[in-house]
Amino acid sequence: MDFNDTPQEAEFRAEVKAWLEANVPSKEELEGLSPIERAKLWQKRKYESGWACLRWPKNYGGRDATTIENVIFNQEEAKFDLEPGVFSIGHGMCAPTMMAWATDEQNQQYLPKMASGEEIWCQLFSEPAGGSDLAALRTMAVKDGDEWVINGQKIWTSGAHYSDFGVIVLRTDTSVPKHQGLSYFFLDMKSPGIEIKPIKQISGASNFNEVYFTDVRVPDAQRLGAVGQGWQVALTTLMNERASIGGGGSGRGTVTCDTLVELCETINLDGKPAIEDSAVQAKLADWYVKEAGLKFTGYRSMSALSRGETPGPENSIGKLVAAPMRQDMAAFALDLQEAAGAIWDSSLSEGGGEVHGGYMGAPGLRIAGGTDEIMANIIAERVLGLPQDVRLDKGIPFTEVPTSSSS
Amino acid sequence: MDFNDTPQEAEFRAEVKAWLEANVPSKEELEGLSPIERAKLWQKRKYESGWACLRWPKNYGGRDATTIENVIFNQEEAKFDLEPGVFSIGHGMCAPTMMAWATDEQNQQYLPKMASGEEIWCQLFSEPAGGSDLAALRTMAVKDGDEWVINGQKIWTSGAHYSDFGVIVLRTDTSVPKHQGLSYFFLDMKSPGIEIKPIKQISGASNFNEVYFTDVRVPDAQRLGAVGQGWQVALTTLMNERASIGGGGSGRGTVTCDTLVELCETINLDGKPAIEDSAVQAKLADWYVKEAGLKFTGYRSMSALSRGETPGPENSIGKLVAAPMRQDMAAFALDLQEAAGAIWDSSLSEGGGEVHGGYMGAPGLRIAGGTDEIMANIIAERVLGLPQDVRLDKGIPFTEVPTSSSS
Amino acid sequence: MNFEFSEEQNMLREQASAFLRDNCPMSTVRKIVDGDESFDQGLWQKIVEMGWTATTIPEEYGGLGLSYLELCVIAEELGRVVAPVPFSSSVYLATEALLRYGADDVKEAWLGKLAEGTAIGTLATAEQAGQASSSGTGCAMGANGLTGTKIGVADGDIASFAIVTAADDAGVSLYLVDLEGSGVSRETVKTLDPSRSHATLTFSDAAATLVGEAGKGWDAVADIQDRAAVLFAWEQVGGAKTALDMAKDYAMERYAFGRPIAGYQAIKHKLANIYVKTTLAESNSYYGAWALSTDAAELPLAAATARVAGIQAYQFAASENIQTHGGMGFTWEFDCQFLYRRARLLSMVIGGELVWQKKLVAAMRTAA
Amino acid sequence: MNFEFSEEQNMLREQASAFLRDNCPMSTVRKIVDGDESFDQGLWQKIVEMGWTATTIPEEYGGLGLSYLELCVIAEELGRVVAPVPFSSSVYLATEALLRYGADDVKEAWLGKLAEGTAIGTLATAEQAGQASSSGTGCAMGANGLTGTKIGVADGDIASFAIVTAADDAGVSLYLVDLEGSGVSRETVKTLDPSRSHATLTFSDAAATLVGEAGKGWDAVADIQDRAAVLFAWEQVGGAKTALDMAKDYAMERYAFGRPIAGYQAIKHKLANIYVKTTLAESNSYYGAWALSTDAAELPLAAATARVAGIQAYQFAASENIQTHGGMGFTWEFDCQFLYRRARLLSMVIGGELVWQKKLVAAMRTAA
Repeated sequence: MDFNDTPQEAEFRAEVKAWLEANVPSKEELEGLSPIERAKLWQKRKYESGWACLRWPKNYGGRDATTIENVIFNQEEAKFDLEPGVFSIGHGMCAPTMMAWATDEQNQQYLPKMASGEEIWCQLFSEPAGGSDLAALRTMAVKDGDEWVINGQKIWTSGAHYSDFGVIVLRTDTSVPKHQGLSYFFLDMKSPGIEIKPIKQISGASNFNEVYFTDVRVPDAQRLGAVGQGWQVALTTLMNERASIGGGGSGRGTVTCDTLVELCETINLDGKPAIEDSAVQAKLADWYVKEAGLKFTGYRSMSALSRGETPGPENSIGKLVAAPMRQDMAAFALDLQEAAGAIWDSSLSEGGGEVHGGYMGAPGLRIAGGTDEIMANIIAERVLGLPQDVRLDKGIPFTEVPTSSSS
Repeated sequence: MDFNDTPQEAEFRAEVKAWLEANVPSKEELEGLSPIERAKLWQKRKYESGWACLRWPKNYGGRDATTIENVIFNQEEAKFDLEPGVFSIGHGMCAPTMMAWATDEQNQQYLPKMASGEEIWCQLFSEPAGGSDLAALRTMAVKDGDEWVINGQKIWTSGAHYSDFGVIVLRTDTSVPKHQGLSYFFLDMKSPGIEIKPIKQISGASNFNEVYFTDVRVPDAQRLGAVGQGWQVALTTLMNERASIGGGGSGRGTVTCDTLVELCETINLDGKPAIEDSAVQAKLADWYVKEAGLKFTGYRSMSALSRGETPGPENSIGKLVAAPMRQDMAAFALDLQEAAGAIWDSSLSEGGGEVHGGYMGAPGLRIAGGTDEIMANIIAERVLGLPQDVRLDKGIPFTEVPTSSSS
Repeated sequence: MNFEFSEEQNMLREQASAFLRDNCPMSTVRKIVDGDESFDQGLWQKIVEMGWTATTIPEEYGGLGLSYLELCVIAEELGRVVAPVPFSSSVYLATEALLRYGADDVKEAWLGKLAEGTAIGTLATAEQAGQASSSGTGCAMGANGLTGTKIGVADGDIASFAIVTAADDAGVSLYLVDLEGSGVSRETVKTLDPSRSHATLTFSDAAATLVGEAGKGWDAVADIQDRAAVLFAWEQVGGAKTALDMAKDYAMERYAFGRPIAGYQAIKHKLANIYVKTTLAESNSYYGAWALSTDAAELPLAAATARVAGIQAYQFAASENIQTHGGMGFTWEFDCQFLYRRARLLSMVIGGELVWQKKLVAAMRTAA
Repeated sequence: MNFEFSEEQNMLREQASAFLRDNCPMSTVRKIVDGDESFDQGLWQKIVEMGWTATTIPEEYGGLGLSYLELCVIAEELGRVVAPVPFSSSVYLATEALLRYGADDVKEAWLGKLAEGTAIGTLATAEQAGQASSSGTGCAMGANGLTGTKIGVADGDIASFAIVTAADDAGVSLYLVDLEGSGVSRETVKTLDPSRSHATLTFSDAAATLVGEAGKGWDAVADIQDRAAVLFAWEQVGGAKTALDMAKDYAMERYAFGRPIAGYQAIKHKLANIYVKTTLAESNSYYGAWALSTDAAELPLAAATARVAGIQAYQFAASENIQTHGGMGFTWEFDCQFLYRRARLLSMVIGGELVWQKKLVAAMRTAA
């Protein structure tokens, strides 16, 4: 048992390191560029040297690399302070779906441009009526000649405003049970009739959009899978989403044990640094146990990866454990500050108000990408093999499924 | 707002106090008597002076007293160290059911003997297959002339071995949905064909029995309610059970905040009394908040009582809050003892092993009389008015309800 | 046993809740959160006219001389609607400080104005992030007046005066500083809960009047905060009840897989837990109300119990209300955020859960 | 990244689990709990023959000289079956004490016997309820030997020797006492987990040999317990997995309202939580295993993390396994009780959750 790479992995990591050090853009290069422009510049550079989308086939712009090689590249890349990926949805979810369901011609046409960062893709699944019950979506597509006409609304679409293409699930038949009446397309986000409105979150950020469709036309040729087969196609996308969902907000702007320890070393409680207080220690220890437990669970799946195994739904625990924990940690960090905790100002707040941001961002962590309750269901059903919840909408035509207390 | 009795209540309390002080049996009187004999002696004395079953009509052996008067009597009686009631099920659950459903003759015949303690009653509802799904009971009663013949098994019957009579719900029709095929009887516990086996709990105690029925005959005249109406009759009994369930193990042998504070004042942690440790204080405070919260919730319902209102399902929170708390408190009290906590011996253990008993008894508190999960459902459904769980057995003949993965 | 509010008090509750339903819908809170106003002046004016600011001030000083039970009733209703007004600073803290420790002339000078709302008061103890009472006091009373800085002062930007902890020869004492006087500068700061305004107060040789016994400043603060804890607890109970109502209504309306999400045990039991925590907090707040209104010796224990329960209930209810709402819950467009922000603010003011858990046990041990 | 057990270690696991399935079903535990035997001698003999007691003892002393990873594998499997044997006392504590601190002659005298199971050892530190390491030590080493009393000594009634903390001129030191020698009396006591025997040891001028540096007794105990914490954590992980399996199987078989109770979210999410806590404990125990097997500087942090996680996972899993079983769960007839008792015992031995939470933060701060 060790934390070391195999010889091949070590060699590959060295190669990656060397290339990154030589090619990661300098502050000067990025000077004056917008976040999107920075991301595109870096993606293009990776693409030109064959370091984009490592897992993909070479002819689609990838490298035919192994999963573990991909992980190693991501680890090393993460050590540089680069723009978080505006490409992650396209590369992580749209592309695998295209590879599984699109024609080789289509993949030849679209994937290289996705790999090079020339074109950005987004995902249009969720709807106001949907939520955890994704397949209850209502946005309609009606066949008209060799095109489909889309009307309705999608929500929670990240990057819709800067995306060139999107994958979308639409209802093409309301007379059959909900899963059977769906079809799956990819479309041009610049098509006439698409209107995009950002959603403001309680944290103040706007990471998502509402997308309205009014008589938007998409060619039938851009349908993936058969008519009515949309749910199966969507599952391909969703499986890849689960895989790409991280440790549940271990990313920027979340409160970690390090943040907390730092705060507790400086802040006063009973005339001593808070960290010397036994009750503070008990809380810190519990959170560290979870944080470390998730880290080492990750190491274990990575070891499985390096043996060529594919990680299962076990990864769902990351989000289920981390998201509520981040919320508790932020609330606790604020409590320790007493009256001064009310101040939320990067220049005045202790630690620049990071924990304030963590507190206001935590509810999103617990909901986006699957609520705590859905994650617990996933573990219960897919890991432990327990029965699904009773679904009263099974086998009923979509139009007859109750959708509100009034119906 | 005050904690005082109204003038009438105060007067009544004084009368009660005086009578109790004059009549509670002395140690000498009880010398050499079994617990049952002691309980019967005391009950008979109360009965003879009109202090038994205060809420009941005088002609059934009661006092026609108000609810608050009953509460006051119980409060004062509780101040004396008397045997915990072997009569509580008969008086609290069987009698109200009899009054609601039996004939006046039957009540004249049985209730006074119940009030005087001459006869003890028990309740026979639960079955191995039943559990939280009480109405799924399978013990059959088949009509034979003007009698019914009972075959099957009941479980969790308190006091079956010393009871003279019992109330029982039986399946009299398997061809209809489960709630419709039940009938309710009271029967002589000394009838031939009844076999009683005590159940040993993990705490070592045996507070419950299994009761086996082999061709036990009960007269049709002892049926309460119509054939097939058994569930409605049972609800009368159950409503009274909820009312009589206390704070969820605030009784003997459970760990209270006082127990814990006492322990923490004496036991050492980091070279100081444990109670000076901040983490210990945080736990004690949380438990005190719950204990006090339940106490004052009780005061509020008592105030409602004294205004003549009847308390609702809010009381379910007592058990839901207290039972898991007692378990945590006991575990914590044992943790503080470290290696010595392994010793469970009344003469050797810290505090006589009370917390050991509390730890082993707690699982029962969380389950008996409604599991944590059932109590949460009761609050959600009856207090907050949320929908019932989906029941796949609704409207299906009892014989067709799935009862195991094999079926 | 008469452990409940009187008919008169329940009537006051009905008036208050009807008044606030009309005058403080969530849109009022949103207006303050989105805008630049420090508080809702119109609402505040009406509250003053209702006489709520005068509740516990004796008639001799122009108050109503009502009991603290009435004030608890008002606090719960204000908590329910997340009212964007300086009520807690001015009534629970400043008014209490003067009632308990003000010399006659100070009372004469200020209580009447507080009662009629022409003055707003606040309490200022914090100088940095952390536990104020044990952090040392930089503010000092010198020959020419009071000098130093206080941060995170609720309503400091709009208050007429502040009760300030400051070091002097006797140790740390309480001083009343007229914030409209010279030597005072104040700056409004951005806050986690913009429905309640906060400011940094900087004093340089500001005129200040001693309040209470010199050198006993922190004892007085502890006493004032014990009393305020009960009133804040009632605001927290009110807020938790609103969160429960919102979550329940949404869960009944919102359908998934052909039935309301309120029918799934994950949601049912979540709401049951909110109900349980809120009920425990409410019952403990009854005890606090009784102790406060009767000046009972149990007040420190009752206050700590009510406060810890109130903090836990409101924080849990506000968080799980968002969770019950799912995606919409964390959008700016929905009102869940106001409860979530206020729950946190009420937890931080006068010290948080841990500090009060310790006070609770200390009080238990004294009582025992 | 190779953060997992080797193929050989996984083979050992399969052997161990097959062996214990055959030789230690729950009926074996029940036999010891219901009977008067202190432990299952037959099972113990077989375990010795499997060489498990010799795992980490160097070959020069008659051991197998395997790594601690092998011992972790064995610990998890023993934990799974709630084995009623003195393995933890003799191997995790006594053997470790000698390996770390025994002088050559002491090692010569005892390690061989420990390896071949002709000797059983234990560690005795407690003299009253409470934290032993800060409670003062009544046992004292005098001119004529060691005198005093130790309580709650696991396997004290069957052990051949005990490593004992005793006061001497240098402070508190560790001494090895031959329990079969003179001046030693022992009394078996009733315990919360009768599948593991405990005793009171009384010494009067018992012959005792110094183990480790004089006056450094508690440092040595802390070091030994850090190492044992990892091994206990693996037992706890094993126990938690058994509890999860039992709860899952019962919930799938048990029907209510026409469907398995495993289909109700209250049960689904309960089992999911057991799985989550157990997985976190297991992953943290991997880290502990790595640190233990490599004598890493991180051992104190890794050990505390594994122990806190192990305590929490097993206690939760064992309690909620009973809860999932409903009424039958708290009957003597069912096996749930054995896990519930063992979970508690493993939490109390070498100090509980709170003590290790503090050690964890202390280690974090040293590491930082």
